Amino acid sequence: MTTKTATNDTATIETASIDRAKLLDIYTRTMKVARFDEKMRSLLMSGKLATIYYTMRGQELVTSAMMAALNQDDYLVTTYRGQHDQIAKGVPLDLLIAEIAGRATGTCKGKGGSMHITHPATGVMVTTGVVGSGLPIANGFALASQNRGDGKVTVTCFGDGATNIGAFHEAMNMAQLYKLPVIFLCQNNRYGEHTAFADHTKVDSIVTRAAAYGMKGVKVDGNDALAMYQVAQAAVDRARAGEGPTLIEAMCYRMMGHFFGADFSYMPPEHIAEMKAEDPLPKLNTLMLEHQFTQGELDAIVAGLEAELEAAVEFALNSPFPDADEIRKDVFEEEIAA
Amino acid sequence: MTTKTATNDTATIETASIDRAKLLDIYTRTMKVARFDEKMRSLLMSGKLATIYYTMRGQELVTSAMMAALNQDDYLVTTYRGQHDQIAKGVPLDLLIAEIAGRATGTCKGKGGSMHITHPATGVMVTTGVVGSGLPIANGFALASQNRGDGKVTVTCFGDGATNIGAFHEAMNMAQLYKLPVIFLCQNNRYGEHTAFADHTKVDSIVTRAAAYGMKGVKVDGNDALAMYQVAQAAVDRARAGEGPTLIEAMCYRMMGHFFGADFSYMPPEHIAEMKAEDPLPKLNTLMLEHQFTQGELDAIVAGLEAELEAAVEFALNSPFPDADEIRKDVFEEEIAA
Amino acid sequence: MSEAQTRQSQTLDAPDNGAQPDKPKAKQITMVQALNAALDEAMAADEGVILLGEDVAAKQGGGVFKISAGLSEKYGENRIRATPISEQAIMGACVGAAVAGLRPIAEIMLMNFVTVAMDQIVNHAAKLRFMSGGQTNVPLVIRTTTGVGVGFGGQHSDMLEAWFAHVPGLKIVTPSNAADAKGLMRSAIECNDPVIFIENILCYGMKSDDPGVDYRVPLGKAAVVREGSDVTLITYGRTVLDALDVAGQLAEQGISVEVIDLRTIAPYDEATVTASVRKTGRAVVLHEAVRAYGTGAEIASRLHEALFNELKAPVQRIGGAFSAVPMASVLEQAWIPNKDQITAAIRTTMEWKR
Amino acid sequence: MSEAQTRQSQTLDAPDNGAQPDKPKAKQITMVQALNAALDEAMAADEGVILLGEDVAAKQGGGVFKISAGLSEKYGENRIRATPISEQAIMGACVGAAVAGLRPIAEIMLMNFVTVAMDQIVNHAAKLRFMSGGQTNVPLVIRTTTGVGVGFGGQHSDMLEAWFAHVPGLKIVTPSNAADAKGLMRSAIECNDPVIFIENILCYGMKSDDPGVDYRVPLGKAAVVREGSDVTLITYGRTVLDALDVAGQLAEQGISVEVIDLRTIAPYDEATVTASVRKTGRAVVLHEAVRAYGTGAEIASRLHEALFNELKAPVQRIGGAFSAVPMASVLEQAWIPNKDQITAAIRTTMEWKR
Ligand SMILES: Cc1ncc(C[n+]2csc(CCOP(=O)(O)OP(=O)(O)O)c2C)c(N)n1
Ligand SMILES: Cc1ncc(C[n+]2csc(CCOP(=O)(O)OP(=O)(O)O)c2C)c(N)n1
Ligand SMILES: [Mg+2]
Ligand SMILES: [Mg+2]
Repeated sequence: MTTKTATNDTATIETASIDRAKLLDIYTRTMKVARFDEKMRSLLMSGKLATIYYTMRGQELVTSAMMAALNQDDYLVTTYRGQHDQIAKGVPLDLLIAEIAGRATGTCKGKGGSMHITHPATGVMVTTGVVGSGLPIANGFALASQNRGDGKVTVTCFGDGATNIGAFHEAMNMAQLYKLPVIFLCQNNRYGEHTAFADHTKVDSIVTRAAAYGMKGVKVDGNDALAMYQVAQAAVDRARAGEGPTLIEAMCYRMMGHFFGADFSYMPPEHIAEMKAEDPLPKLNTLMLEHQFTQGELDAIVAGLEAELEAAVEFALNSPFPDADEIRKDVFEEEIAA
Repeated sequence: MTTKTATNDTATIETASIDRAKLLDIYTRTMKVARFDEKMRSLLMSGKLATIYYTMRGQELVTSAMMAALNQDDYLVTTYRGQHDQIAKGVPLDLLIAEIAGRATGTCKGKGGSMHITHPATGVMVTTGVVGSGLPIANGFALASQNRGDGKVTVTCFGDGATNIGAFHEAMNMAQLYKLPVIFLCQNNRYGEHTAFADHTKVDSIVTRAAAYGMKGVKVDGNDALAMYQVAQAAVDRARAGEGPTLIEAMCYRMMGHFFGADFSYMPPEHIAEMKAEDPLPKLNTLMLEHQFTQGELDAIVAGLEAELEAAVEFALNSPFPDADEIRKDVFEEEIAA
Repeated sequence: MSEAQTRQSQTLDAPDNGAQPDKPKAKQITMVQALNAALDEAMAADEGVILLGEDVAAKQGGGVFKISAGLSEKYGENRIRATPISEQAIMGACVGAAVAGLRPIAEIMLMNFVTVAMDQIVNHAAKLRFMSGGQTNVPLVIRTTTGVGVGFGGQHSDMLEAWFAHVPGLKIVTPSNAADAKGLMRSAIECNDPVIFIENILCYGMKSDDPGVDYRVPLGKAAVVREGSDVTLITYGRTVLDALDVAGQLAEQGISVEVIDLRTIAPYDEATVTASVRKTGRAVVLHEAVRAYGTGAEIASRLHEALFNELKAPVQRIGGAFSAVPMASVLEQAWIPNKDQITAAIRTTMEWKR
Repeated sequence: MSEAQTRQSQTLDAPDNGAQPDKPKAKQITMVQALNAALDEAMAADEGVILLGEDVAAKQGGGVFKISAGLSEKYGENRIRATPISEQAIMGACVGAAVAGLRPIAEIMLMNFVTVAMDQIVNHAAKLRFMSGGQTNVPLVIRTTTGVGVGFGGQHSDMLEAWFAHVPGLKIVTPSNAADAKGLMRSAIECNDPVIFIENILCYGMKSDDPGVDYRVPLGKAAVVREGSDVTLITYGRTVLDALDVAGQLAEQGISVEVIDLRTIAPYDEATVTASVRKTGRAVVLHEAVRAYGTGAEIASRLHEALFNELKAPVQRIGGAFSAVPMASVLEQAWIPNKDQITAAIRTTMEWKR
């Protein structure tokens, strides 16, 4: 099911062309996510890694296009299913994988894990495991930017299921009230855990909700690189210009279970067929070829990413575990006495 | 500022005429609320009563018209500013005033007070002091009715300020998802404590939010008895017919401070002038005369209400205070040991 | 309650907890099966029993942990309602339905998510009976699960029972084994007040002998799961297993440990606890929740108040470390109370010179 | 901390609490004025200090209790933000702004309404420093007020500090007088970790000598507000006044009561408390919050653990009754800890035979 880009103020909008360098940037981010994800799944499958991991298979492109529209120092607030967001935003793979593997060298010294990645150097400020909680927090970063006049934009990612929780509502209303430089990126993958979209709300489209706050909302095919990038860039431009928040509903699919290893037999076969047809990775490859990149060039990029990834895994799995006394550190500024 | 009745599916709707008996019913409920309120304020002013009291001055009619469309055994869930809702629903004045005065003879033995009136015999099930919390609870009553097929309708009252809190959002979505027989009656009195409507949201109208859940929404002038009753009755009919919930935004004014004695100098003079012009009580009186009731008939009704009220106050203020050991009762089914 | 009664209630209620391997083999069930069966039986017995929670119906596979598997097929989607991710709406709907006279069960997928529903639980479920002067009541069960040791990290592992114990009007229950899970769930559903029913993810696969249909474990009654004379070890939930292990080890070293499984955390069976400690003169309280300001502080305080002159040593408390639950396994293991700590605490009480 | 240090810290920090009526009369300020002045000074000193809450700006009259009166006029509506009724959004915005490096103050109008913002406070504010491995921190103050005795009933009177004390990563502060309110607020704003700042409605009008500009009361330091030798009475907030009254009365009867005002409820000044109880050998812990599972249980437990052999009597605990706070004044007075209970608890410790 392809999605026409539509906003809640105008009708359908036309997709513009894209600069080749930007497209390559999006491609590189997307493939970095994709290679990472495949690697994670193989490490988990083989037992080299044992942890909870929420695969983003099917959502690689949405976020790569979004992050390609941001600066390194713009802020990101994301969720447990956020490894694509973090990688696309720039978190180094070695620190990220070390964190997922619970090593002392991880971004958070192994204390946070995959659900709680933080890496301020690349603007990854908060990763939450509680559905919907990132939205109010994102407002806080945007509010800080507004007060400081630092020109930064905050993006917060969340799922379709998250739009039914109270925090979504409160945050949307406040963001519009204060005209905050924040972008609400709903990655509508059509499922919240085991519950299909139509079973969690009677509204057709999340973007409809933007009007309930007087906010600009845009619905877009998150598997269409050009449309997704255009929508993302427009939202960033608005936010930076002080014109306030945007709700983006990026349609995509969760191509696997809720977390790695989880059953997804509750997905009907038609849904599975539909999502396979919309896989963003082959579509993006085709788009690259259409834009005069050769398969050889693309393969070389992927090979470079593979090398980086191998080194990162090597680093992570050979890193030490944290010391037990870390549980007394970082509770408060001052260490807790033993 | 008069409000045209408008729904979120059709445009403005025409107000029908009303049966005289129903109009008299609405008048009687309204005047009972109005006399009660004036009495409460004079008791508080004179120091005969000392408690927190949220006057509904300006909102008498909204709720009387709503309750006139319900049966005695339909359910009501309301708020701290709910004495009009309770009286219009039928709670006896003596038990109500005794509760407000903290007496053992009150509806809740003095344990609840004005913010927590419960009187199951008249369907007054829960009164909450927490903004927005009544909406999810109302769904529960409606869900019980749906499961039992008992044909009851649940009404929940709340203010404009309450529509920005998470509980509102979650409850609206769930009610529509399950097609519950519930009516969300927003008494939009244009202020939440000291904050004016335009300072708490950027949406023009609360009713806009119904669309965010695929719900039917109707905006109506809550000071217009005919329009308000018509909208209320239609919502009750829908709910009883199994057609699901309705959000009613009834426009009205809070003609005094947030609670009795509270300053309201933050209200601009234009607003005060506007609200005085829209006072529902003189408007209703005029309407009654237009419908061939004589002033004498109306005055006689009010005199009857006055007598009932005097007796109720007498009863309440001469009632005993609860025994101290009540704090060990009603915590659990079994009494707490001393 | 006298000591004799305590023993008796143990004999009546205490399930097979694995400490009696010489019993004849009965049919075994896991805690997941026990909970599923309890819900099934309760729903069959009373059509007022309903369940609301995320993913709980057949279309979603009967819940993330399969506790409600098969139930919506049997009782319909009006009684087993899969909800949006809206814990306030779930809890509120259950509060309202309970006041209306149903017996709802609200499932909060993981205990940390009660934090978005505290208003409904604390300001409403716990208080409506009292604030209405007894005109209404809230026969509601709030089921939730949690547990440290599976690497779920800081926002998916907390044990928050101490919060609820501090709120008048709530009862709190937790089973340490499958049979108790079944019996406590039936009692919780039949209780006319709100009950927080805490499960531990790490116990879901644990097996007990099937206690059979219509089994009940009464609320408010602890089980003396192992008798002893030197020191009383009071605990609940998953750590009952650790307690029994340590008691077994110490028995070989000549220390006789009585182990009490509270089962109802609050209001707890003070008679059984006090009687045991009066007998042993020593006590250790153990829980997985953070030690500081945990339920152990209340239990220890009441013991000191009641038995100050009889105690041979101050009551020792063991609980989780004072930090968020860390994700890395090494840190999680450093965080969680362990058997060495239990042994050391018992030794402290044994070696104390007053 | 030694006893001598304790005394010294009292001399340095302890405000005029009315117990020294012979002091020369200085300018007096109410607690509302003290809090307003603390916010004003903090905002003048650091433009990162902002306030979010319902009705807090000039257009709304500077807050329902006027704590922020005059501030939005001075510092603008970007720094004093009146919010919708959206406590999750308020708290979340403050968490985010704090991680971004501001020093936000979130106002939750009444303490019961923290129940709708617990997720942001507990899962986020308290844990982000730890879960990020120290990369970020949350310099946030959560101001709220509550209090039993004004007839606000079950949903507007709770004291919930025990919940927060159980959550690693949060500090909790409460002033018992206007001067401390000022000094603690400045310290709370300057703290690099989240601080819950609890005010008591009944104390808002109470006056102290104005401690002057840039006054600080350090976090984590208790004040020995009255010295004594027979028994230590440990409390905080409004009940400090009751404690001092009772201590005065008992002095006439020859019982010398040392009164400690914790000021920081958690993590509390254990050194000062332990030193005092080591000296007196007796202790009573008093708070307005529900007694069961209150902070008193933790304090009493730690005292029993630390001083078991030295204690002349078990530590006594006094707190609110085990029910929702009732509305009717007679019931509210039966609910709240009173001076007779304090006197009786002290007598229990004095008369104890070990
Ligand atoms: C408040 C809360 N409730 C429940 C959960 C359990 N949970 C984790 S992810 C999830 C589904 C979220 O769906 P969606 O927002 O669509 O995001 P997706 O997982 O599809 O990316 C649920 C229910 C949670 N983490 N937080
Ligand atoms: C969750 C919560 N936050 C704040 C309050 C304090 N409060 C009580 S009434 C009120 C204003 C509510 O406004 P509205 O919903 O418009 O109702 P109205 O009082 O105008 O009838 C506020 C903020 C509360 N009771 N609950
Ligand atoms: Mg989803
Ligand atoms: Mg209002």
